[in-house]
Amino acid sequence: MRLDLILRVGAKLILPFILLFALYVQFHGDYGPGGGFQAGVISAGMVILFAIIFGVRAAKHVAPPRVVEMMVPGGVLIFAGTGVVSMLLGYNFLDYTGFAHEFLHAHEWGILIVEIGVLVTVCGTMIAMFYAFVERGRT
Amino acid sequence: MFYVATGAVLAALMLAVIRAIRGPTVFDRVLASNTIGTLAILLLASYGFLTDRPEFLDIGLTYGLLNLIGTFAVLKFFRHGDLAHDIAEDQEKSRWK
Amino acid sequence: MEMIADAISWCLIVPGCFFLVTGALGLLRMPDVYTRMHAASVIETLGATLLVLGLIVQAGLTLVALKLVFVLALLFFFGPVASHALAQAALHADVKPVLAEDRRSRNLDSGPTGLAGSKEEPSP
Amino acid sequence: MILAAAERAQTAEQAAGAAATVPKDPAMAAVTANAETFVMMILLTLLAAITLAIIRQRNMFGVVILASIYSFLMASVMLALDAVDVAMTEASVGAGISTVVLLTTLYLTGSVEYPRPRSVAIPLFVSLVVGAALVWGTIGLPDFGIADAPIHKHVAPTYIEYSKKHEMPPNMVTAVLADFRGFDTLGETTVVFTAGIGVLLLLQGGWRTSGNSRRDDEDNELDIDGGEA
Repeated sequence: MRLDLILRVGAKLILPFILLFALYVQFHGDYGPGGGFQAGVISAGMVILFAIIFGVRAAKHVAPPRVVEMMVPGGVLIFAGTGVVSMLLGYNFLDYTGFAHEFLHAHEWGILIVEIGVLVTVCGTMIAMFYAFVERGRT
Repeated sequence: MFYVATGAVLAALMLAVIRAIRGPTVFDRVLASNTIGTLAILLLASYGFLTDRPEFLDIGLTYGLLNLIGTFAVLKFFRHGDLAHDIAEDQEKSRWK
Repeated sequence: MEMIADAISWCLIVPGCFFLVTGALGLLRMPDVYTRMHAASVIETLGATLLVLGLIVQAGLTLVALKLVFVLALLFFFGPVASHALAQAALHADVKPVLAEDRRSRNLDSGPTGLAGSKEEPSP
Repeated sequence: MILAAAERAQTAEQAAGAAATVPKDPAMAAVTANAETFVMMILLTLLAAITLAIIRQRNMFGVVILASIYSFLMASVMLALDAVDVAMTEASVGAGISTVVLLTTLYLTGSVEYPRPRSVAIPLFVSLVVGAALVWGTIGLPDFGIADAPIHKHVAPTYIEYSKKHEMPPNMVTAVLADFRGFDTLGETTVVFTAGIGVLLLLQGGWRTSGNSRRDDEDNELDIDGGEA
């Protein structure tokens, strides 16, 4: 007896589009609204929708808690590491001018990497918070 | 033209908010909240055309995609009393009983 | 050309607005959850579709029109899914539909006071 | 009156930056400004109504749903104020995540608010005094949207000039966040990280036992037993 067949099929339809939209928000942030934080929240929302429809156990196969907890400090490390690399290249902390041969390209690369760091931290924090809340008070 | 659209969406928004405030059961509120999500998308679209800047429909898309998460979360909480409830686990248990 | 486009969008947007306001009025005035859902579906299908189609005609062949098509598809596919989930949860929580007989007998008994809803806030 | 509104709208748009396409015609600008005022007034009224309903509501599920409606309307207000990135953040956080987190909290706490414990005189007094102080503080600020406010004179023009000179990304908010003020954003990311770690520590009770497999758990228990023996 599967009462929520329609929910499952609907969720299967919408999940890839949520992830695609998160990537659009992430990489189109230079031209439209959005950026790392919003994309992180949206992609975390995808995992949470998956957990709501298919159960938390299935969601932990998709996003294992170990990986999620690595993501929380990992993004900050990516961000700070960008700064350190730019210092090693002989510029100020978080001055991206040394990343490419040209000013504009270098700064676009820098913004991209830094936004990926933000995405990883925000996404990991949201999913880890959801797991922690959901596990609390059971077992 | 966009004036008419924005005005109508705002009027519908007001009526839906009144229903959300008055709604006797939780399901009325969820229904009103879902409707307000749809109306907010329409408001963003028509207001963008009204102010000559329709490029910001991304926010409407965000609404549309994420409104579903909130609705499903509330409804699942009502159905099972718990967001972590796993239907597959239930089925396994009933098979072994 | 522009005039034709304007005329087409007027013809689409005005009925869309009419259905929006009608659906919202029904959402406010209907007696119980299921009939309200019925009224709200007018907003999500007919009203939103006509309004967005009118805006697409105004936008022409641009990225904005594509985004509007995405919005339309989203409403088209996932409005019914949300409505289904809502109706199922309401049925599961024992919210009974208000039938015509109920209304008539209640009108005879105690006047039209009890129409607002069938049950107070159920708790899981 | 209309001309003043048009001027104001134009200067505000210019100050808002290059991301917005400024309407050329002053009459069009006046129409836009009037429509913005109208939409803002209705949305703010609805926000006030929702807030009062949240205060009066005793059932926590109703509060959760009303809060999600509040964030919908708030994102619309943000968009009407031209703060597109903030609107996007509000929409993405308010529509999905905050509802889910509030619901999972309700599972832990129960869903009915307790009746008020004592008289409301002291809290009312405190909140009135704080609110009055905040309103009094806003009197010292420059008017909303005027062009010669200090913030539009020094920092913002520098960013605009600099990003125009070097052809930075068109959405200047991204450029400001990730490039000009990258250090601030690093701090914000660290704040998110710290908050997440704090929540995890509070909820998982110190040592982490959840993510491990069953066998790991048993091993840990055996170790603890051995240590105690």
